[in-house]
Amino acid sequence: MDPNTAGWALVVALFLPLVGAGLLSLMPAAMDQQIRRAAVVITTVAFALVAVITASFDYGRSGELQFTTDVSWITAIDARFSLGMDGISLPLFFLTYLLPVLCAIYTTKHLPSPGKPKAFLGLMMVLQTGMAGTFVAFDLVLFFIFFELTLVPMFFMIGMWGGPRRDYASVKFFLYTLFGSVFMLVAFLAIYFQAGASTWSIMELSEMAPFGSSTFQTWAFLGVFLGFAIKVPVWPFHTWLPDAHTEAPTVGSVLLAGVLLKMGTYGFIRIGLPILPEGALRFAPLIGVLAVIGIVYGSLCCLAQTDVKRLIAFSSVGHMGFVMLGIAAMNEAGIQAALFGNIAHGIITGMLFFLAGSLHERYHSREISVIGGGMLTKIPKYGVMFAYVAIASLGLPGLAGFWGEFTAMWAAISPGLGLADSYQGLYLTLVIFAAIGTVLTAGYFLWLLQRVNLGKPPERWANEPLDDVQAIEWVSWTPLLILILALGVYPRLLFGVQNDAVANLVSFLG
Amino acid sequence: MEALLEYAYVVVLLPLISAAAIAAFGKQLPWKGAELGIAALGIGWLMSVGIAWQTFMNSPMEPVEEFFRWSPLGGGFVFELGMLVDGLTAMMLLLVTTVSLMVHIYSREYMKGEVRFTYFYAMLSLFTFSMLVLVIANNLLQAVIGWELVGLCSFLLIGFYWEEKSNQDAANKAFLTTKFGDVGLIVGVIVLSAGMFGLTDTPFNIIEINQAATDGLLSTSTIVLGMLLIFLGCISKSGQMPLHVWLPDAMAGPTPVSALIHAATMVTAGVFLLARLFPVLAQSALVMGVIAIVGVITLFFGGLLALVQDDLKKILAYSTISQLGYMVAAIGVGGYTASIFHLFTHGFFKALLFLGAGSLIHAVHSNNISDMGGMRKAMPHTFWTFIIGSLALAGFPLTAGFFSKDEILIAGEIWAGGGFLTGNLVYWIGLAAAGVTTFYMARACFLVFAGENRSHHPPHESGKQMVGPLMLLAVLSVASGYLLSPFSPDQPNFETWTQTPILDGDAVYPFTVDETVAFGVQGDGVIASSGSVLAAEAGDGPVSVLHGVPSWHPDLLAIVLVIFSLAVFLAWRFYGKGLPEKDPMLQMGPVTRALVAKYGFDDFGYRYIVVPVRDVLSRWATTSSNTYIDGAVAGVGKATKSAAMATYRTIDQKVIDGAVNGSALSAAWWSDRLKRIQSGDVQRYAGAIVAGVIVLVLAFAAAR
Amino acid sequence: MSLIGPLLLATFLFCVGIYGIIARRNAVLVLMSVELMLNAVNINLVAFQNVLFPGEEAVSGLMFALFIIGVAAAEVGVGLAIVFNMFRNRATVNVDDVDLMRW
Amino acid sequence: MTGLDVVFVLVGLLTAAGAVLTVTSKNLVHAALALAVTLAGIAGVFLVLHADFLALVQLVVYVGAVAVLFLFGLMLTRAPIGREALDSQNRGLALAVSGGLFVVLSTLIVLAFGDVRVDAMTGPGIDVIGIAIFAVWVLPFELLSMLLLAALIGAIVLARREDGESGEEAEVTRIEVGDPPINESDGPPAEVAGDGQAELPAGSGGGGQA
Repeated sequence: MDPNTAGWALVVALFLPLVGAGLLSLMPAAMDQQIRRAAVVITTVAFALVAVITASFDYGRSGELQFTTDVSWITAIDARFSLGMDGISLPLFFLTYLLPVLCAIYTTKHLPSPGKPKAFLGLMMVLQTGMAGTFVAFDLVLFFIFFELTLVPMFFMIGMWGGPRRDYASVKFFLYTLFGSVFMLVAFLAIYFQAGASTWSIMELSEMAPFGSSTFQTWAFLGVFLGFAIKVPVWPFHTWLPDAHTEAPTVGSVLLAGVLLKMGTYGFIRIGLPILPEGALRFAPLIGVLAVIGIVYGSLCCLAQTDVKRLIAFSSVGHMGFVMLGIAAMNEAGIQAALFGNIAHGIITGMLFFLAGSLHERYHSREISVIGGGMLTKIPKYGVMFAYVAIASLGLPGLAGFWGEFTAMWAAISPGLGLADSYQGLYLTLVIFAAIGTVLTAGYFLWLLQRVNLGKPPERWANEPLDDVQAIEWVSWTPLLILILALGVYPRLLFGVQNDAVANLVSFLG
Repeated sequence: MEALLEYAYVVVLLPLISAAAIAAFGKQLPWKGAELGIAALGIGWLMSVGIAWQTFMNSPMEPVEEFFRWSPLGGGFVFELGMLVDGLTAMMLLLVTTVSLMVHIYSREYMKGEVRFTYFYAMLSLFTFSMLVLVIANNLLQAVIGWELVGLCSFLLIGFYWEEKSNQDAANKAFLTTKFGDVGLIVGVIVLSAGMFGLTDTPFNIIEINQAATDGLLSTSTIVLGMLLIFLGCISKSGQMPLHVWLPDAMAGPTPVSALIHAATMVTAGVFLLARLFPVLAQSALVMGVIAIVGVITLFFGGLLALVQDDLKKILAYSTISQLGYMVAAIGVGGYTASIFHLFTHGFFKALLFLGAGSLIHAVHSNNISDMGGMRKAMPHTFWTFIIGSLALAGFPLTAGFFSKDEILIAGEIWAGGGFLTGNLVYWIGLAAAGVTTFYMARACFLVFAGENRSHHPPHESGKQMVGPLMLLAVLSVASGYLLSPFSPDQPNFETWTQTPILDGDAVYPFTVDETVAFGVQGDGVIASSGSVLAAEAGDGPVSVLHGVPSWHPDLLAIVLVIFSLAVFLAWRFYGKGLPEKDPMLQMGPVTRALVAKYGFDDFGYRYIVVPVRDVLSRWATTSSNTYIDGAVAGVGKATKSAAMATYRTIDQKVIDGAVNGSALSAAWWSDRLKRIQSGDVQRYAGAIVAGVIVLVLAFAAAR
Repeated sequence: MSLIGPLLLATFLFCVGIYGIIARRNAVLVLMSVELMLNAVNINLVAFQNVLFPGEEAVSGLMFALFIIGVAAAEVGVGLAIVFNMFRNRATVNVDDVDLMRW
Repeated sequence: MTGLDVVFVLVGLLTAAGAVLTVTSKNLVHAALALAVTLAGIAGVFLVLHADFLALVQLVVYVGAVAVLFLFGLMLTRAPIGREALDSQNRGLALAVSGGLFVVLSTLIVLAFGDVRVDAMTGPGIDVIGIAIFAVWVLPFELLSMLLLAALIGAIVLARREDGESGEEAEVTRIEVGDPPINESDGPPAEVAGDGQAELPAGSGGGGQA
């Protein structure tokens, strides 16, 4: 497959899940098992195609767009159907196709009430198309459509298959993120008209930048910032996240943490920075401060949690803080760190949510005090797995979590674009507090492990037959476990792929 | 042989392979995986010996550096994965593999029958791998990686008996305390590497950083800030005051672990890193002053704590803290060679002591010296080896500890001669602490080996697999000192072995009197810039951290002997006849009462020297350690928890979330009122439309 | 003759139509009022045809008026049908009884 | 003040009076007749403005067809007669906005076009109009025919009774204002009953099924 001409492959891969969702909807609802298996097949086929795309991607030119499609679409407003993929998009795109396969496999055995696998898996595939499209759309209108397309399936996933407070959580999720999107859309329109009302192309706009007055840059970036910051979420816009995560079904949480949040940071990197460099520069210190508050604050909140899943959700706030710190550094290393942190968090936290879901199925509760410890004795394989992922999440070197965190701090010590001259002290302070955040992170994860993993199992569970890791769980989790280690040991897997693309992107910043 | 240096990384990889292999199929093997660990470490040890020999015989030699450009990090910078083999690395490789091999062999008998025997061996190998990653690193980022992995392994091993809450707490405490120090380390490394931007595309490379520092390419603020932060990491990892609190608690792990991690290798990581970056920190008098003062405080007060312990392992733990204080203090007074020489010898004799202690504990099933006694007859091998280790630790002449500790004191003396007060501090407090060390070791030895057997188990000598390592380590505890002794002044010796070319330049200690006066570490007078006293004292060439051919120092020898005898004598006085009814160490009456209670000439020294030290200072040290410093750590933990609770409950749930809900509610309120406009009466709508038209028409007309 | 004569007449009819739409309850009367307004517009169009294209071939004003008459016829047809339907379903033709669109 | 002006004023006054009567009459039929007068008056205005063809169309379509249609509409809806029955409570509002609009518009018109004259000329002949319709405006013209067809069909569909539906039944099933929406769970049985009645002659089998 020639990456220069095979734009069709990307289009096919992108809409395959959507078509798959349509096919699923044609199957009679009574064929419960067949539906679940069909979903596995469809997602696997899509993943296989993406794997072929990944394999044939020209890594020597990862800074340029490949697999491009660019056809006229809505001529009245100059919107084009413009797809493409570079080193920044590729890893996220890959992840977007890997996780649904695992989720589909997981769903063959585990599906919360009220069942209905047809609707559930169909929604998941629609969601997949939305997420994947966000990462390969190179037209602002198209980007926005894919970006918003994800809201609806996720809303229904939480609202129908969620926990006891699902109505509240789903509505909050939907409204909160939609609220941000409105400002983002306004900012997109402002960008379009300010740039001469002739193109929505992200690449052309990036090359045109900076345009418009300083006031325009500030306000436009504010709009973009609100849209993406709520999605990420940046402190103090994070309150939807714990609720959504806590109530969402396991698969929903995995996809939410694994891919959906990444759309926010991807948007910052792909749109916010190159198109509005002056606005971004003005906001960078603020983003940095909010990021670090998020790190420390998220960790503090984690310490206070009693629900495992909610704790993991809050840990996302802290981890995404590191990603945002990388963006706030406004240099190549920072963006590399942000992208690495993105993927690493997606894999690790996605895995943690899988584990939390299984925890609930075994103990019928996620309260730490109810579980009461002793998992290492009671279900040793599961306990080891839990410890492994938790330790990866706290940023141990050699596992994926480390590189995003360390590189973000490293990049922030000498921020780019002249920030180093005016904000040197601020950024040093940020780095120190971020580092203290890592201690707090270690603190709450170790405390969590101590309370659920170590010690002796309490009496109520001692004689209860609890399954250790089941076969289906092995199948759906092993790829993630391997990725955690592989990325930690060999960070070039990501850094190398992204390097040229990030350099290219930073060149737009001036 | 030359090629061996190129393959030094194999030494690092072997334990990793064995750890993975043990974890994968160790349980199916006849020795439950132990043989894999022992084999891997055995090969690694042989290679290390070869490497050490190679580097030693060719010393001083250029370092061998090899690396992969492992990953780009953005901005054109590269993370290397590589190895830097010079004398210092070779020395550490030798030390780590030796002790680790001994521990591997020893543990097979010691841990026999443990439920998680295989897991234990996997962790031991993994730990060894981590430490070797740190040791062989050619760049600071790789060192950080090794450093953190070491911390994790230590967490896993301290919490080995994780059914008990106290062990879990100890493991968490160790990990978190050292992790706190890691904040300093990581930020420090970041600061240093930021100073390298623009000079190189490999900003973490240790050789390049050292070179840049000595060439004056790094700004003073970078050096001071970076090194002080890195030193914070060393404080926590190497058990310096006030972050030493985790180390005694870490004795909750199995005894071989204590030997490997908390005595011989892991805790020396901090000192090792300081030695690695010595050319950088030597650029600033402030940094050196801080290091020296922290070291002095630790070596003295850490040692005092050991006086009142009943747990044998805790005595050894506190002695470790004290000895690490010596090493750190030596770095702070320019005693590069002295520091790592002590690190080297201390590794052997402290491992010996811990393994000996393990042998005793194995026999009597208790950690407490009050439960032992009379072990000399029952366990002759353990007895002799333990005594040799104790003598080395106490710095008895002609043992390894004597040569290395004296090097430190002489380094202090030379530094003092350069006009720095810290030199005097190290010299005198170091001497005093040596007395304390001698005393508590003598106390332990007497209580354990002399007198009647107080244990509830009939003691028995340990098996060959435990005694063998003890013997070998005992030999090394004596022999390793002769690498740098006046008996063998010829080169090569330890000094040339660990010397790096960069240390031989003129650029070390560029600071002048003015600067040092400003930092308040200047004593009376003499400069240390480009001439001088250092050179004069050392008796050779340019200013250098090295002081040349080792020589006898009769004055020091005399003092050391006196202190040693005095301390042993005192210990014998108290404990020579077995456990006293009331252990004087535990009778902490006021000084006056102690004065009255003692008679005779011997009591004079006891009254005016021992009592204040033992009854006041040591208690104060113990209390401050346990109540204040420990309490502060706990308090910070509690405060954090309550702050977390408070933050979550008030700010997050009420203020921030409240604002979100509030906006929704206000929208609902307004809509409830505004909806009444929608009367459903179409005609009213039409009227409203026309009214709007009128307004618009007027507006447009007005605009014209 | 003066242009403002037809224009004022058109305006008057238009406003009377508006009055009828708002003030009348009977749906048929409302429709009648709509017719008044449409016719007012036609007067305007014809008047301006005379001003803008006097004696020319262009007949845009007339054409528009013609089309409006056609559309108005269609509108009356459909509108009355709707009124019948409403009458059949609710037994009333009063527009203020039909307020399903209220909150 | 030409003769044409005089004619225009007379015709205009007639038209205006008819219009006022249309919206104020208490009798529905009177209102419809007044509308017819108004529309005829407008035809006269067209004549004065030299739009002969349009005047004819106005007479044929409006006075001939639309006005009659309205009369039919009034008959079929059995509308009550009287001021209260014909006028809503919005008379004040109606007067205010229509009066206001008239004042504003007429002021503006006088200000803008006060001095424009429409001088005597002949309007375009029928031949010109014919050519215009079938050469220049043919597409809109055809579309208009489509529209009329659609309106025809739409009017038939809307006005036609459902099969088996009688006026009395319609009154029973109509939705009262403010009624709660029909409960979903009650929906299916009601439908079944309705279907049954549709298939069978009223009164014969419907009772048995219900």
